[in-house]
Amino acid sequence: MKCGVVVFPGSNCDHDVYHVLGHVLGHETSLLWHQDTDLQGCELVVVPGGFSYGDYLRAGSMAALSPIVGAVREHADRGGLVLGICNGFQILLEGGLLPGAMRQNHNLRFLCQDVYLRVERNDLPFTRRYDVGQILRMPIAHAEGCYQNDEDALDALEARGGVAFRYVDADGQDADAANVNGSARAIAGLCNEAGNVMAMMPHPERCAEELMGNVDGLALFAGALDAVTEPLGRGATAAAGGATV
Amino acid sequence: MKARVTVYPRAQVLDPQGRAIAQALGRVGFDEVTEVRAGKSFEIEFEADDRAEAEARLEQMCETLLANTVVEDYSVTLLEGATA
Amino acid sequence: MKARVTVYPRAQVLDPQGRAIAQALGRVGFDEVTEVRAGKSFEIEFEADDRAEAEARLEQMCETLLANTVVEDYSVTLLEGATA
Amino acid sequence: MSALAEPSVDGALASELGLEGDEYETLVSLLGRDPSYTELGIVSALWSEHCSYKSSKVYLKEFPTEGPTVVEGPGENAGVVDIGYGWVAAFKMESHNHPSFIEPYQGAATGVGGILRDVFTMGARPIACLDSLRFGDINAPRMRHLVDGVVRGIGDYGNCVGIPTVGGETGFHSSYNGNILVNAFALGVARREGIFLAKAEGVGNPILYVGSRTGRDGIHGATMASESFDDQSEAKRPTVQVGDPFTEKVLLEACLEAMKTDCVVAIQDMGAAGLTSSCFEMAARGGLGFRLDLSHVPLREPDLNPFEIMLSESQERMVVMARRGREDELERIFRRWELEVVPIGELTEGGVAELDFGGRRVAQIPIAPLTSEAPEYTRPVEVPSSLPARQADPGVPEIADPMGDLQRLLGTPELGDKGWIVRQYDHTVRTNTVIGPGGDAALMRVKDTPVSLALTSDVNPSYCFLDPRTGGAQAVAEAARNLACVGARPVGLTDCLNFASPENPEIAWQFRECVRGMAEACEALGVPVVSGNVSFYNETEGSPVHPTPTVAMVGVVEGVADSPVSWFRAEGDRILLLGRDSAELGGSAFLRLLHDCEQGRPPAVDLDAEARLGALLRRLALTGGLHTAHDISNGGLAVALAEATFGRDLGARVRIEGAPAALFSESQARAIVAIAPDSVNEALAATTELGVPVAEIGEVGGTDLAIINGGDAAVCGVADIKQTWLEALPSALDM
Ligand SMILES: Nc1ncnc2c1ncn2[C@@H]1O[C@H](COP(=O)(O)OP(=O)(O)O)[C@@H](O)[C@H]1O
Ligand SMILES: [Mg+2]
Repeated sequence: MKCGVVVFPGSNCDHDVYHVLGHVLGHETSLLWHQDTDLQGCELVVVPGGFSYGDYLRAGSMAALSPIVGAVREHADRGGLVLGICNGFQILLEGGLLPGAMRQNHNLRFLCQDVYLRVERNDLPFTRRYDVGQILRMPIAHAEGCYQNDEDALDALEARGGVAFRYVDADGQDADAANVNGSARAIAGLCNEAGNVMAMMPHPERCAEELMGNVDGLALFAGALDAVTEPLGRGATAAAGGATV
Repeated sequence: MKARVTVYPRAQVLDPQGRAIAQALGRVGFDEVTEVRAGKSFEIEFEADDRAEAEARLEQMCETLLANTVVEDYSVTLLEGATA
Repeated sequence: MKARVTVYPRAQVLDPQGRAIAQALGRVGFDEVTEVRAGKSFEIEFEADDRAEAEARLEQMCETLLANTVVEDYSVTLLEGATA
Repeated sequence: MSALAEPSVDGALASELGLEGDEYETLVSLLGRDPSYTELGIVSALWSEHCSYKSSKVYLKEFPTEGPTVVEGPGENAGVVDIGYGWVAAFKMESHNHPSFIEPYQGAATGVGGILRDVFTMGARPIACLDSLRFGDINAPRMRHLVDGVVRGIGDYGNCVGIPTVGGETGFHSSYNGNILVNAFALGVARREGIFLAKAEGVGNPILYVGSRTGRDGIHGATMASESFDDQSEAKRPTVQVGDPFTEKVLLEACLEAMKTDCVVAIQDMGAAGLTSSCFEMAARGGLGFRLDLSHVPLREPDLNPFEIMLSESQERMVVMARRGREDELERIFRRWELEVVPIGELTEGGVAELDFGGRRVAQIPIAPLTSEAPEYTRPVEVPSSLPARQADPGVPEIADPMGDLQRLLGTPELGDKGWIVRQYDHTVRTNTVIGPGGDAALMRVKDTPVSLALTSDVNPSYCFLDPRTGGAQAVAEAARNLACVGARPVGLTDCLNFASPENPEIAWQFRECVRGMAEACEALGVPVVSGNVSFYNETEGSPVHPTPTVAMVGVVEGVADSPVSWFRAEGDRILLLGRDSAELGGSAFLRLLHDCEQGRPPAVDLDAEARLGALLRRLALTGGLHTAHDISNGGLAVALAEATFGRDLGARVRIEGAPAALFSESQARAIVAIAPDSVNEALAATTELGVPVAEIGEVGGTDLAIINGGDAAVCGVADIKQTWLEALPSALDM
């Protein structure tokens, strides 16, 4: 299956995602230039991390106005798979593909560390290889990852199962200290109503090889890939085996 | 023309930066400070035929790029060259 | 009292943020924009006996904390409560 | 000329611009006439200490710079070493001390920017940064602000460009109260044939200007004092350099893409002395001349004069010498990345630099003589009068409560956890970081090869202060030892020599001695020096910084085996102490931090013992069963053991021979290792074979650290001392 990784000026995790999809998992993967509107037939489009346009105004705000984001939006509307990671999450929020906004981490500093996530649902293409309630360890690296939305919107989001991952402690318990960036409802990852668009602040591509000391992220990409060959519906039951691929 | 655009977090939205500044001011002896809100300010030079056009365009700039209205409010002031 | 403090990079100092915003505005059709300077804005609530004291204290706040005068200029405006 | 009338040129102006002694006369006789204002500016920059190394050159010649791994030694923008499989590593370190003291955020940020450009200008893609930081006493004026600004500046810049900062050092000492040190290191990798040298070739080839516009940023400090500027408005003063990491990132991508075409002849960033040094250096290496029309240089402010244009240190700018007829291809690449690119001149025959501005010739200087006639000084040296007092035996204080002392050491910002800093640095981007900050050395895999690169930076300024020769050697030895702890073989080093004024004979002596010590250690350990940087005049009001020759060393690990780490990993592992203790407390962290005593002779450096220890550690890493290797440095054995327990919250029980001072002695050429029980015999055999003293001192396990010394057992909970260690820096900073 064909995968695409969007490249904005200032993207810097584009090659990391490319490496996991192309080299680790062996799928045909292309880099998609921000000025283009042609997704080259890619079935999975990843909007990667980095500092598009330096994040000079608000993270993701300028990139969200790029031509390619229009194409990604259409791809999503057709049910195509879209994954936003870190800056990609911020871009999808700014571009209106997902609801809400990111603000500075509440300690006002960039944070690079491992966090623990609880998988909130496993009927999504991206989470089908995980179990509900499974605890994942993943690195974060961002300055603006404090997810915000108004209370009504948050309630609506929760009601439709829009939360894919939440920050928890190592034992999987909700804890203020584990919600390192201060996100509303400890939200670490969101999906759209149809489940084909998902975005998260942690970096699954940075924990997808044994050499990196952690492979909790690999199943996320692998799940998305088999979701295409073996469409949604069986996701939840195919998840057995957790993070193993 | 020249305009100033000011963008602040909406009233309900947490403003950790403002809070941190208020606390820091307190620590260095400015006990009289009760609250700080931290926002952004942009000075924009641009061409426009008249005041009305200028205001309309500035509003569009805010909506498209300068502010994220999910969490921010903006306000616009024309500074000079705005005689028409 | 309430005041607004505006802090901008000094005129000679590179303002990468302002430049990036100007270019981004240009890319999405605001070709009329010729320059953007990006700064910060703070709304400060505080107690002061009179206008003169308020202004003196605000200036001190800017010099000690709100602005980095090596690279930034600031300006202060009293907004309300400043009747005395 | 533009807005500003040119001041008249004479010896007085020359000395204001920083020329000293008879340098001005040399220049006049070299030109056969008085220089123009612009010419004087150019030459004063090229002959400044920073660009010419005039006080240090004579000693730097003592460094070994050759070896089987060296591809490019000192002289290029970065040193290059062979790492096998057709790949090379390019690396360099540079100081940004003064700018960081004036404006910590921008100063540190632009330091990172500059060193990254030095690496990618060679055609190498940067894969990792280190930062070596020396701050003053945490309670000194502005110090918390400086720490915060520097750390944010380094983080924001490196994070945005997307190069992981994977290690470094952070020290605190009152000698840096008025002059902090910020040394930034970058490492890149390239295919061997992809390396670019900044050497001009081909008369008629066009010279392109790429990147940010030129402003009055950081124009040579000396020019600030110039009379002619004083009566001008505030606005005419040089401005603080501001970093633009976004432009750096696109410049990096665009340059690497451009260098893959064969349209680029030579390329160099505009670093210190901007356009001047980049053009003169590239032309000099190629034996060519060049002509520039400075009117074409893109300006941020309209009224810069040629002097300012040539000396501006605006950031994120490159000079590209293109192949004639292929400019369009290059321009397309740079425009695609939304970068400004402008032809500003061409290469010429005859070795002369000709600069025009507004239709007028403003400078015409022969290039080669500028280098061959460049000043070179052997400054007078003098042994510091206070040296005997410094080196007097400090004696051994009573150690009644060793665990209490250990905990107090771990609670200092110097020895405490650096997590507060490194959490602000992205150290995992690019997915190459096998071992990040917190290990003895960082370890980066190199994609598409079976090798990993290990990197570390080290120096102990107190040792250098007490005995510069030993201190210089120790810095090299410790770096090599740190690499060996992750199983790496050193392939080269770069350095940043931070000293006070070389015009002070005692400082010149310190410099000479440090360099000699380093050179001796490099020879003995077989590590070539491939690049480096000298920063003099680190002093405030006559108060010098400690001599600080920062060493950054790079090593190779073959294969991506399970490298040992610096913390205990498995219950039941046997702990061996490698090397011999000689109860050396001179210059130790123990005396300095707990007894306010910086005195004595620093621990002796036995280079032969270091070489044998290094060989042993590499051998053990290959044979398996070696889970942990951690070198003994600052704080001695007790601190090393404590640090090793923190990684996995795994305790240890050890028995130490000798007096309690053995816990805190900093004798060199030592490390602790933890080995699976069934590999211990093999390890012991290897120590015998390689002649490394060894003692089996205990075992990993439990939740306590227990140290039995003589009849006394000192015990404390790992969780307890770890908490102290974790809180040390944030609580000292109050952040
Ligand atoms: N400023 C810094 N930036 C990045 N890493 C740092 C910094 N300061 C310290 N570290 C990391 O913290 C760890 C401890 O540093 P240090 O005590 O100097 O180690 P060592 O004694 O082994 O040389 C190392 O892994 C080092 O890389
Ligand atoms: Mg070290």
